Amino acid sequence: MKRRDTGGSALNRARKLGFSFDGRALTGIEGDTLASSLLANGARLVGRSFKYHRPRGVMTAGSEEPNAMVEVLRDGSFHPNIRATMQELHQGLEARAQNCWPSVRRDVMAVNDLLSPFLGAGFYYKTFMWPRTFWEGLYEPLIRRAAGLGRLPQSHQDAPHEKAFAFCDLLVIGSGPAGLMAALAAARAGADVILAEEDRQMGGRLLCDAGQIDGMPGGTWAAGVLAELTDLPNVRLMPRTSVFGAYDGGVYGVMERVGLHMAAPGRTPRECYWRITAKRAILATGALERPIAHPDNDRPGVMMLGAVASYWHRFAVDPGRVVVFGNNDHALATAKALAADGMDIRAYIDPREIAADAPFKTYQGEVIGTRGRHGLHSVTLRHQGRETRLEADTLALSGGWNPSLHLACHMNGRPVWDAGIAAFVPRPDMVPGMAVVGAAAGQFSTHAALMTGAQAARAALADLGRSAPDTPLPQVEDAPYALTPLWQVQAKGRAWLDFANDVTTKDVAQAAREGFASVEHMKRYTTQGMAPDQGKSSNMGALAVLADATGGTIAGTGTTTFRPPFVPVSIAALGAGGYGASFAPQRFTTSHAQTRRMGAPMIEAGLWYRPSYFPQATDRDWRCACNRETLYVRHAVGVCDVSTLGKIDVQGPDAARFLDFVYTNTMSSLKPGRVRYGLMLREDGHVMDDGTCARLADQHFLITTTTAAAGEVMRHLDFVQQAYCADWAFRLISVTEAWAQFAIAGPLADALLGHLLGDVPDLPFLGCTPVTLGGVEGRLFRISFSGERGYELAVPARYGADLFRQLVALAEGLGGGAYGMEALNVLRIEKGFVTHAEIDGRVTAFDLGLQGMVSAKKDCIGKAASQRPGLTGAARLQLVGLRPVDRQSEITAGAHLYPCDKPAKATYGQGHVTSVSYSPTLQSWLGLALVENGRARHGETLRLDDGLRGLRTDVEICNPVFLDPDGGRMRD
Amino acid sequence: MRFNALSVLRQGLAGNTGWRPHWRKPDPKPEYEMLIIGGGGHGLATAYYLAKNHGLTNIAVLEKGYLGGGSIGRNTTIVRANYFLPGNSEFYSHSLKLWEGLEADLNYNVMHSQRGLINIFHSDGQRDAAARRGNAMLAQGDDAILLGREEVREILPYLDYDQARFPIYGGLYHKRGGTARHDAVAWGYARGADQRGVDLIENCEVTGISVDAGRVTGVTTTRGQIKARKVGIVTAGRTSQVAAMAGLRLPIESHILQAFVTEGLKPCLDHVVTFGMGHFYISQSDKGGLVFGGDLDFYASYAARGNLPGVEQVMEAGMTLMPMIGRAKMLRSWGGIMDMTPDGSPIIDRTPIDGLYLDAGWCYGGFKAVPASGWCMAHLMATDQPHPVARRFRLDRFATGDLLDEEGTGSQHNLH
Amino acid sequence: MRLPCPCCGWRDLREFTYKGAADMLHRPALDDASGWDDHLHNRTNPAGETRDLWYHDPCGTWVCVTRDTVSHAVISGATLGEAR
Amino acid sequence: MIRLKETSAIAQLRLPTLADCTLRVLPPVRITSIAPYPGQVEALRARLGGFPAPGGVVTLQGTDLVWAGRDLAFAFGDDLPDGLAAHCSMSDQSDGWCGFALQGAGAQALLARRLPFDLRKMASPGSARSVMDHLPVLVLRRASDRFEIWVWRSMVQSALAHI
Repeated sequence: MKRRDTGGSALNRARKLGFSFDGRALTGIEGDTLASSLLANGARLVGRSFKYHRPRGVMTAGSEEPNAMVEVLRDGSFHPNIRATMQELHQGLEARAQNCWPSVRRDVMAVNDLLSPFLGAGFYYKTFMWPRTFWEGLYEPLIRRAAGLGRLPQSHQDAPHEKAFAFCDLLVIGSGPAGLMAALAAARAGADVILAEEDRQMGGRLLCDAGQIDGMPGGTWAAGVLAELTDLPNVRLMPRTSVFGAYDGGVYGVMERVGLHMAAPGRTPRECYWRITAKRAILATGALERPIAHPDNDRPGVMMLGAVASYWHRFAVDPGRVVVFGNNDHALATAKALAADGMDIRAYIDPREIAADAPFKTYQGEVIGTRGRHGLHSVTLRHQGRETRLEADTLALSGGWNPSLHLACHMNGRPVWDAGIAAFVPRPDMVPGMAVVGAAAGQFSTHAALMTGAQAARAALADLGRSAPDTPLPQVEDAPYALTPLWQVQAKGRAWLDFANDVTTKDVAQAAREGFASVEHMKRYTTQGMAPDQGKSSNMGALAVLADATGGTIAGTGTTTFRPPFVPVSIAALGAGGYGASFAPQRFTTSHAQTRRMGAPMIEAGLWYRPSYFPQATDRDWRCACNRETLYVRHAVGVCDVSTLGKIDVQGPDAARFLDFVYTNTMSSLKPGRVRYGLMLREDGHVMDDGTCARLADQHFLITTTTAAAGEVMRHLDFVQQAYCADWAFRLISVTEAWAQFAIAGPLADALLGHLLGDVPDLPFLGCTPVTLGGVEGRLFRISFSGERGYELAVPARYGADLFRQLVALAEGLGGGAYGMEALNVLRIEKGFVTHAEIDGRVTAFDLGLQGMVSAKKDCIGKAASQRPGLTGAARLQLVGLRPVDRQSEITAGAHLYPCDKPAKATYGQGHVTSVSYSPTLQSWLGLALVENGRARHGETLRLDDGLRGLRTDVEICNPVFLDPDGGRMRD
Repeated sequence: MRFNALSVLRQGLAGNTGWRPHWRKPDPKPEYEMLIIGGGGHGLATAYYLAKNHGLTNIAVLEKGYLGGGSIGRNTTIVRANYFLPGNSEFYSHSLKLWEGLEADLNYNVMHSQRGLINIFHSDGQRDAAARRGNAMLAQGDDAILLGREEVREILPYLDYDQARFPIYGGLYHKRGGTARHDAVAWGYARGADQRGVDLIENCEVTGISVDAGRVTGVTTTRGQIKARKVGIVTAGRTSQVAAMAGLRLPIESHILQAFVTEGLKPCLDHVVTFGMGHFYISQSDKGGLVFGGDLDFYASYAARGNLPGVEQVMEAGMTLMPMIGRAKMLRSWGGIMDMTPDGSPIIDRTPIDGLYLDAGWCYGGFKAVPASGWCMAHLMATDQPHPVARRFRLDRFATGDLLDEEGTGSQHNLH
Repeated sequence: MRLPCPCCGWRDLREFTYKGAADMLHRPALDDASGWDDHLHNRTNPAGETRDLWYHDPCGTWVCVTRDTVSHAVISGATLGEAR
Repeated sequence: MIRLKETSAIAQLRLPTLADCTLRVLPPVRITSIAPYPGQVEALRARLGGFPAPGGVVTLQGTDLVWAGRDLAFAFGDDLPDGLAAHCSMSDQSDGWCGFALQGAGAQALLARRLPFDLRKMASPGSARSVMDHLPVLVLRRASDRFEIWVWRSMVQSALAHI
């Protein structure tokens, strides 16, 4: 193989590019792919096969390539499994062969090929079973090391990827004659058209076909159409773009190679992952040529005829001495055209009878073998009962064409068998809104491609309510296409079907023999079609061989299912935006900057960030900070940002009625200016959330949710409203973002407020009132999540940062300060207040001892289901407090509880610990737990067992309210 | 024919022409003692254990397509026993023990690989939940280790410890967790049941269930009427339709779960890793593909295919947890149909119709359950008593409130 | 998949949150235990046309969507008031 | 007596330089949510002098009424007549939202890449609610080449990263 001196429509011969393959310095030309430049350099051996490590070379010129997968080195790292046929060449490109050691020429794993009689289909299901322990230790690691293809570097740093949306009237997929014609007709009618083409150059087979359109070479015609489309504002041309999936509602998954394959992409994203929503789509993806399963058809130098033509025309690759093995008119015509163009075609072999008017020798016969260790040297054929060996550098196969209808099958549609072309063709409406045209629909002539493309565009325009100007069809001369199916050559030796997964005709026959005779069984048993090319070139052949083995017809044996993606797509692109911090939006409170300045480590709370604790230089560890902050609240005053709690404004004449319906307790009896703790159930009777409900005015309530459940509660309330009380006069709206809210808690809370407000309103416990802070209107609530006398003060969010700063300064002046989530947790555990550690979605009001809050006088969401027998009673896990018998003995959340005289076995389980903390106030570890029949067992001692952390200690069940059970401190 | 290294050697030397079908292809008889509707993993395992444990062999498995073509043929192959609610714990513990002896029992290499499963957690609250789970596993006699962040880093150095939106706090390590070759499980049970005399009837769709005076009497199929005294519905993914033939309306909604596999790669991921915050789980198959998935697509569907928002959610979660997979390429995606129950746990129970039994509602955890499900369903059908480890998988537990809600998300089918 | 919001028109699946079958639009009487069991848990779960409930998060509208669970064809959308 | 300073969530952010369009921060504006009670839309429309249909914007003197969701409009501006409370709920949303203006020949193309709905069909003036990478947004179209993107205050940094 070598480069021709002339030709190569894709090449810019003025620019030579240096690159390397397996450390060998080579030269290519701008416009080359890695595959074309390797072929032009005579490098036929480019990789090793998956299972038998057979030498392999380039077979195709497109994304369907089963063999030529390489690693591409870049920036000190590398990318595995890159198709050499898709990798555009650039200056300095470094690539190397994969799945071989120590080198692609001398690969020690090639020993597998010698063992192949024992490694046939499904061999591993029958052995490697003894002894049992050897599987993970020996057999499996060996299998894993031998399998796989490229290596995945453990790299975190990579070029960025992008994702985007687009909408259009018509998406045309493929830019061959059919696609161009469709795009042109639709674009001239003014429709918004996106034309996507996988290749760098648009034109499809017009780029490598010698046929004429309107009296000019096909490529020239294509260039003219593209020039017109480029100038139209309603057309977006997307070369280097693969449409990889068809999804519901006219949505297509699309991958655009942006910086990928470029020498110096700079800050350009490697790829952009598009979600294109198209009202109509036209699939014009052409057809894929299929190989013929003859013995040793996998040798480097055996290629598809269409690929040989493509490399010849587009990349000026001279394949040397060529033998063509075909079974169809198109193959013969192509061979003649290539010979006329100067290709050294030595012979054409076809099992059919062929007219002997060719400029090369023709044989009616079959190829029955090939030779050449690392690349083809000769081809053995059988004709008229004789065997002949022909020296050759390239064997070009053409077993006919399969319409490239994969995308049409993505919605479970099954194509139909067309005996005329011995291939599956799409049926109408397999994907709603998508028409399939040209070769993808089995219409192989250029005339038919142009015609079906124009027709489909007209139909799409009619659906869109647009009139279509008459776009005359160009004149083309049509070559007939006839073939006699030839799936496998009956001869001695192994004949490959699936090159990428090393599946031979023998494997398929063996699968059938072992009862795996349905297509799906055969595929799964042999792994046929599951390799990186997803059976693009082999599924059809395997189906035919299976039909043969089972004595059935192809149509009766079945079809194959194509699932997304059409070509493999990088996870970095599909997951663009997931890397690093952008996986989920971040929500910051107004006090965030100040909190960070104070050195607080932040923790996630839903999407929010909240301070864990506020460290001081004297703290030995976080516990010191936590204890200190806890004691601020117990002995002085603490300040905490509670803005993350959900806040929902409920207004209207029926607002109270609605709240009575969604809360277990009654809110309509609440007086304006007062606040009540409320419990919401899911309709299935379990606790959904808790919070406070403040009646700001007669028809105006403000309710709070927990931080984590805010979104869920809003959706729930909207549902209840729209489903059950749409005609009630009230409205809900979230005001979470509008307000900054701070807890001010501790015996000196009033003193702090005095400094702040001058005059402290005389607010009873669970009262609320508007306040003015230097002209700013705020709200003051006397509520407490700490059990101390406390307030929550809310101001419009723009004042939050400054208010927090001033509150902290004032608190510090009073011997207190800011407190974080750790101290907040201690404070609430000391009081037995629950959070989502206890409200874990499985607990009921009964379990929490809050059954009294479920009003007997009214219906509410969840009430009916909460009365199921299994949701109440002694067998339920009930909320209790726990204290270690030795107060300084650490206890842990997640530990389980057992009777002291029983082992830690599941059958003896009594419950588990939900939350723990060390209480600096009570000088003891405290825990909250859910314990079977717990409320009746206060005073009992259980064994706490945390086997995971090797901790075991005796604990006493007690009232979950450890501190101030009467509530005097917060009330008085 | 017993499978062993010698038979592989002998057949290899003889050109692999002497292998025989792994199971027969019998025509259905007019009557059997028991029928199993559904030739997936659970149905085949039920038939196998009916024959093996209870000596009942006058049984047929009726499969509308090909054996193992349902969920057993399209899952992410994870095998684990890491449940924490009594009722689930003992069942999955039993299942894992059966897995550990499965190859010897079936004489079929299902490639059960106990490579270890690590569930990553991302907050103190999640650590507490993981501890509760791990302690439940220990109390059940299974294995669990609580790992800190640095210990996770030693085992899984490729996770992103610096930039993840939800930082890694640690992991719960279940060493006996792992994977298995899913198709082989179906084939192994099929071969085992067939060898014991069970008729496995493919391409035989049940079109009606005959009930007379509250008792099941047989079924109508595309291959004729078949009588039987007892019929088991083991058709996860299509349970509602099959049960409707007997007039039953079930606590099941069908949803899609998508899964993905990459192109083959050399060994790079030696465990099963799950990521609670992002609903993401991943392992590497023996062939080298990364097999991974995430949450449901969340809408009721029988289409066995999903949409892009679900795809993106999984890919984004993968990128935030282990960015190295960005360079791998997704090769194939597919969707399975999940029987979602209102508490996320399965049903193995009698139905209100005498002689009609139900094994259903596996949500997206059915694969690992196959051995115990078959074992317990066989016990139920043979003895009319629930097996002790499956006694809480009752059909009436939703009415009574005796729920098994591991996720704590309540009676919304798609949230489990 | 694209779904019809009565306010916003056809929108992408990613803007919606799914709840479940439209059976849930009718609450049984408080003391109808078996009615509640059926309401909360049991589903016809058709393979074919169904009606189910979706929340269009951006605008806050709950939508009752008529669609096909096998083909994923989406037929229509209605507010809950219209759907009841 | 306390004096409270205002802090903007957005003013200090570094805005990216974009091709073919400019991105700038919108000054704070008074935003009042107006949610008509059932059957009150007509009465409200009469009192206000207009009320937006879904996707619509009604410009009154000094105030724009912007459709902002189901049964919901946002009034951008200070001038609202009295006596609305009988017909609707109202809340002050001024501090909950931050706005960016995107203007220029490339504004629509840039925004279209980020939003999962068909921006080609959006009216001008017009309003839409949507999500931008899991982040709720209110998009206003003021002119064919002028858009406003309003996001929750707490998410403004993430929003900017996505634009």
